[in-house]
Amino acid sequence: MDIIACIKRIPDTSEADTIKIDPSQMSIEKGSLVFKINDWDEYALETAVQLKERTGGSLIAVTVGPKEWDDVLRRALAMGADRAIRVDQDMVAADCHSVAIVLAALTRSLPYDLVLCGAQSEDFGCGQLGVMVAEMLGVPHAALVVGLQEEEGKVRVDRELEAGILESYTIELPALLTIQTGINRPRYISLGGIKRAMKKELQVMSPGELGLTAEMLAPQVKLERLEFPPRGKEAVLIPGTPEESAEHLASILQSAGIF
Amino acid sequence: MTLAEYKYADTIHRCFRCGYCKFPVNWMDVNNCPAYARFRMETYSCGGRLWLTKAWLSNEIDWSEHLAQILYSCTACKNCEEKCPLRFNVDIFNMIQAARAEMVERGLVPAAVKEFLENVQRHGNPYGNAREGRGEWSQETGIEQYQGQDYLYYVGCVGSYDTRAQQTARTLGKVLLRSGVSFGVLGSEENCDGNEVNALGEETLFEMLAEENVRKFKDLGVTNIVTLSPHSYNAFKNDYAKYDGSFPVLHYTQLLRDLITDGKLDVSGGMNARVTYHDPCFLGRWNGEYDAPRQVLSAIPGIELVEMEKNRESTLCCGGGGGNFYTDFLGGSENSPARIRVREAATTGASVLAVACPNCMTMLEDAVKAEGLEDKLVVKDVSEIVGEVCGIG
Amino acid sequence: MSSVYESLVEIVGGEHVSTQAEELYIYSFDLGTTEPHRPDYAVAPRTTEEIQEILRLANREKVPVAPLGGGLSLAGLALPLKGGISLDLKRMDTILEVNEKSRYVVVECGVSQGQLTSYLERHHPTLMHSEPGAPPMATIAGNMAIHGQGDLAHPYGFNSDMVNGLEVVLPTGEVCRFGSCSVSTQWYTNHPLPDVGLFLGWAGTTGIITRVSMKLFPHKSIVGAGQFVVKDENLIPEIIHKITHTEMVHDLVAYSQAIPPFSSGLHHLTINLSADSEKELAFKMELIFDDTLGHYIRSGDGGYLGFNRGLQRPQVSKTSDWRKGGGFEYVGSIMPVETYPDCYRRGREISEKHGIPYTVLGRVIGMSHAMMFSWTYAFNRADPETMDQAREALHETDDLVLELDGAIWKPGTYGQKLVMERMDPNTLNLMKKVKQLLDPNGIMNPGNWEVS
Amino acid sequence: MFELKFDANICLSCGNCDCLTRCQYMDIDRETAKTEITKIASGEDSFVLHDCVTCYACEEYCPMGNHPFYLIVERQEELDIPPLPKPLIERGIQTGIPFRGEPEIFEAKEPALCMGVFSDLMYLIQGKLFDEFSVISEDPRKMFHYFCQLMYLHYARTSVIKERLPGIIETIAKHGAREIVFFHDECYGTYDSYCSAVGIEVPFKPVHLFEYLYNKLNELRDEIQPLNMKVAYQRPCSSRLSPDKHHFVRDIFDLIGAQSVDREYVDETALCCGGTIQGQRREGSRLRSADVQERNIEDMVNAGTEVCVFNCPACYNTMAGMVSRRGIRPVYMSDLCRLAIGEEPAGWR
Repeated sequence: MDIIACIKRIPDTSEADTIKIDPSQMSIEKGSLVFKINDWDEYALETAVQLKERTGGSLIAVTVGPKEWDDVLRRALAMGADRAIRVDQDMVAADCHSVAIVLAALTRSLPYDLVLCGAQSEDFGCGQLGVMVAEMLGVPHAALVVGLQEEEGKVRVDRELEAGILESYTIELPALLTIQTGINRPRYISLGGIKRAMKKELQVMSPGELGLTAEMLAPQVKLERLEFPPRGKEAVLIPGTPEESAEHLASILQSAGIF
Repeated sequence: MTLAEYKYADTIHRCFRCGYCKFPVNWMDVNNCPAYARFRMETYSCGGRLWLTKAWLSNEIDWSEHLAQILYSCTACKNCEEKCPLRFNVDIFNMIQAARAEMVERGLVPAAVKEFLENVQRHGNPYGNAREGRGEWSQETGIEQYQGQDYLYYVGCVGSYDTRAQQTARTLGKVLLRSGVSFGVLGSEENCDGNEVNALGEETLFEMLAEENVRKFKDLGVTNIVTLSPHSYNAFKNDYAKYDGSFPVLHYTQLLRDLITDGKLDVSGGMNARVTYHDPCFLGRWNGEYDAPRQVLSAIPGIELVEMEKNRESTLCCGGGGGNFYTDFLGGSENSPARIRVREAATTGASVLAVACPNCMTMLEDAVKAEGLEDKLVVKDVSEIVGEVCGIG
Repeated sequence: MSSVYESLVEIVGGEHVSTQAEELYIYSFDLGTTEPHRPDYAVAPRTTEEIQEILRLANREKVPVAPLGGGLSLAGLALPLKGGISLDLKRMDTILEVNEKSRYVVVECGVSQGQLTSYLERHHPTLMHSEPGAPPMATIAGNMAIHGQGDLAHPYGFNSDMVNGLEVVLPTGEVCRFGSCSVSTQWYTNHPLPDVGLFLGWAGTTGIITRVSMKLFPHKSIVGAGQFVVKDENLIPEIIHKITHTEMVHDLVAYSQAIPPFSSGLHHLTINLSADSEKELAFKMELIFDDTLGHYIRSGDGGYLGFNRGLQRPQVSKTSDWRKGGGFEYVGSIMPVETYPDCYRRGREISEKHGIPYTVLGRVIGMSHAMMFSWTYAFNRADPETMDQAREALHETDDLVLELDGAIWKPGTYGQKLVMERMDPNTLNLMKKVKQLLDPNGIMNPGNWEVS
Repeated sequence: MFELKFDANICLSCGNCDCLTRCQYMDIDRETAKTEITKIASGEDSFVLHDCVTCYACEEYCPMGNHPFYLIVERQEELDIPPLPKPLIERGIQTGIPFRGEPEIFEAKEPALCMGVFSDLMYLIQGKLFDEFSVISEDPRKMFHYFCQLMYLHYARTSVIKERLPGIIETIAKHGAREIVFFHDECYGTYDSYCSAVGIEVPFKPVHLFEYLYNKLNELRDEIQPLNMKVAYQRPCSSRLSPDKHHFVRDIFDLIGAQSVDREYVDETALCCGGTIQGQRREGSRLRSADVQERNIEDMVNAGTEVCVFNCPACYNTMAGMVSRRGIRPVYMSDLCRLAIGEEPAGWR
């Protein structure tokens, strides 16, 4: 099965208080941040790698971004992608539509049975990109996939609904799936693996090579400014022994009508 | 990798599983392998791990999360190497480490190990905390940035970020200031020493950290290093030479001993306490230093140093080595090694459990709470005891 | 199956039951040449009550149970030959009582030999128990279940002769106590009540020993070993006879082995002595090495190699690494002392035939009442051919034991079959009845001592 | 085959016959001595051949360098008068058979040190005194390839020595060092004294450990802290083969500030450790050995000895426990020297 996995590079925001908004209020300060593959995309990649390991075929990792973004493609190569392509275009943050246009154009130029995207991104969290790409490609899709089993010419997928209910589909290929976290456990990418992946092909293309013009990529979303959400009320620390604090907490919850 | 390509293919089958590795030196129980003490299934004994490694590499069993946890439950305490009478004993931990390296290469590590290693890759520490916060522990202490002083005081990840261990790092810094030692720290420029990364089998990441650290130390003109953590001490002392970094390195207990002997550190103020001392594996079994911390404690008037039955070569590991202070495969039970250890400490009648390692500090202090021994036993670092004697808070 | 698993979890807690591939793999091996036998469950109970529950469950569901101590019998006796539960008893490791004046100790079944040796040394230095030559991980109860012997075998006999009382869980789940503990709170004797001891030497096929009271003996302040060497194996029985006549010796062992070369073709006698004073030691040494053995020295047939103070207890063995290969297995036998020369000669032939450096040893039990003679075959675990060689040699040695009119000690299934073929049919029939009575569903360590 | 260079005429013209008259284990007057040594030289039986405890001392006592001890053991073998019971002899001879593969021959740089058959004692050659050495025979599995064989003098088996020694010399020589310090003075005695006595060629120059230690300590003189301990030296039988080097014991003690105690059994009158005597075939050997040990240690105690200094591992094994039970610390010479330069001896108990 030929697979394309779309990935995005995002800042590692595990320690929230290190995020600072720069004076322009149009971006965060990136100087001291470290970046990584978007969490959901890593699950999508792992899904793709496992599928490839089971069925053979090719796996191409793709992304749209400036040169620094090569590092996430290297990691994808280390995870098991055969090759990687970056479309060299610094997209306006949050403009999923333009990114979808680029990815759709790129995908059309490649062999594929299945396109896998993360269900959403950790930074802007739009959750739309995969679905838009599917529509543009005119292929069926399923979003928030938590289970996947390949069959002849199709895949059986499980989708997560509210309250833990699963929905199962069989989808004809080619198709696009957006992958939910928890579908698998993305493997660890060793530094040795990344070093070895330096030998694999990492191709850079311009939007022009895909027949895309600046007008076609004109942003449809405009970022006005970034700001932190207003702080909530102070948190309350409940002192005492575990028994005492449990009792206190119960009374607070009770008086709030929670139980 | 197959067994044939495995570095220890010629030796790993030589383990008979006689079980010597489970005992301390005096044979008093079979609980001196921390993982075996915790689970009491043969799989978790040293021999179990070796047999499973061989079985995995020769395709008798498949990789599983459980297998990985069994391999990563080893704390690198080297009790097995101390007890095993056979010639290959010097390589027992290496055999585990090499199997882990294979898991790392295949990406097949438990989630907690993955997190640990990714955090070090990205942030230079296992916690995933920001690099720029690494030096915050030393604010308002008067401790200087390193710029060619006699000693580089290397703190390590735990001392830099763990709230409790930060206190230790500060106290030691102040003790060194009081003794007139010329030293500096790297602050936010410090990076992980890689000792645990190495133990977890991420060889390339370790290599990168070692090379970067060596380069940095050389650029700064570092001549002597003193470490807070025995783990850092071990990496610098034994592993960095391979990366062209042979720096004279002391564990801080060795420096404090020398300072006391030379009359530069006055501990005559004394302290009235019954103290028992827990040997950190990376100072004791890995580097044979059992005396320096005891000499420091014995030099303090009023301290009655009592030994636990398992001491020196027989020490039961706190359970935090080999990354387990973070990955915690041995936690969650009254048989967690740290809890067994503090119960043993309590039976000595000591009111202070002295440690010389920030990992032991965090593990044992948590265990004291879990055992409800707070009224009887306080965990203090040797440097903190010295600090107290000198009136340094 | 899964309901058995859930019940087991309920009995011992989730952490002490496993059906995962790793535990099932590890518990399918012992350390000798026996082919692996995979259990369905690995279970590690902590109390007698838990064991009762487990056996009730197993009896109800007809699930085999193979009790496991240190796992060092080497002959496959603790392997789940027919699947079922591998019952690891090593969590039952409390030393319950030492009575100094009456010289006994009560232990739970998982207490290891090393643990007890260490405990006595630290807390009761004037007492010792008869410690087997097995690695210290071997358990007290496991040793009882196979009629083990230790380093006090010469004066006091088999370890199973030192039992002062037993607590046993029957295959149907009832707990029985034998000896004084069945009528009093004390565990000081196994007699004089009617003898219903059906558990010693049964290798766990009639029930699970959960507690043992065992005799302890004086431990003198000076201990050590003298060495005496002879060339002619025919002299060994008479030398043993003379030494035992002095009644001065703790442990008396004769051995010969091809490697290291110094011992090849020679017979070393290790003669353990103890004394509470230099005077006592000098007296014993003179009595043994000058008065008793002087004749052999002067004739040039025997040599005194010296006396070393201090004994390594527990003993540390490197036997498993002789072929740099992680393994050995031996045939042990209980033999008349006078068969030593034949045992040596014939055993050496078997070893040489299979290309294995020979190793033989005879330990005197009682005042020469018998000896435990063993033939050890080292193998390389990484080389299946050497394991086959060892296995063949072991079987030939089992045959040899019976040919020499001996009894195989702790035989594996091959040896058990040989023994049962020879056994008095009425005895065999009684064994069968006993087994049927105690274990109607045949769940206890099946595959062992199965009378057809 | 190699012939012992022994000249009976020298004995005939010898005035004192010190070889036998000074023997500490046989009471022999001058006349008897001359008769018996002449008998031995001419291949006749003599009580000396039966009563000799093989202490080596007559090699030193002979003022003419005529090798009376080597002669005695050759005759014991020829006349089948084994000093030990046969099983002990067979055991001893088998002990020296290498059985764990061939040694690894590497180019030894100078200075080289050979552990001989004591590779297990590598811990004794640590620290500044030894750090320059290229060490031959450091692997205990291969040590019998470096075994000087001279132990078989005690077994009256010079035939074994002569048969095996050339091969051993070849192995050592393959390492290419011209000068080799020998850890044990029995090796030194072999290559210095025995080989020349029987005409075995030695292509390297043996150096006595104590001579080396003395010179090295002189280099490190500034670091020596006088020990101020009262020491007694347990002189091994093998040192009788190199009496010209024995003065280094005193020299070293002087250098490191150790005081030799004033005792009866010292230097030429030193007593054997008893290790060999106890197993001998003669009536009462075990008790005789115990008596020698008792007199020896009693003498040390009476002289106020604090530390008993050893050279030979066999003496150490036999006597270390005995002296320590009498309150005397046993220590190897190398460890004592290390202590003197502020190092912590590895075997210091």
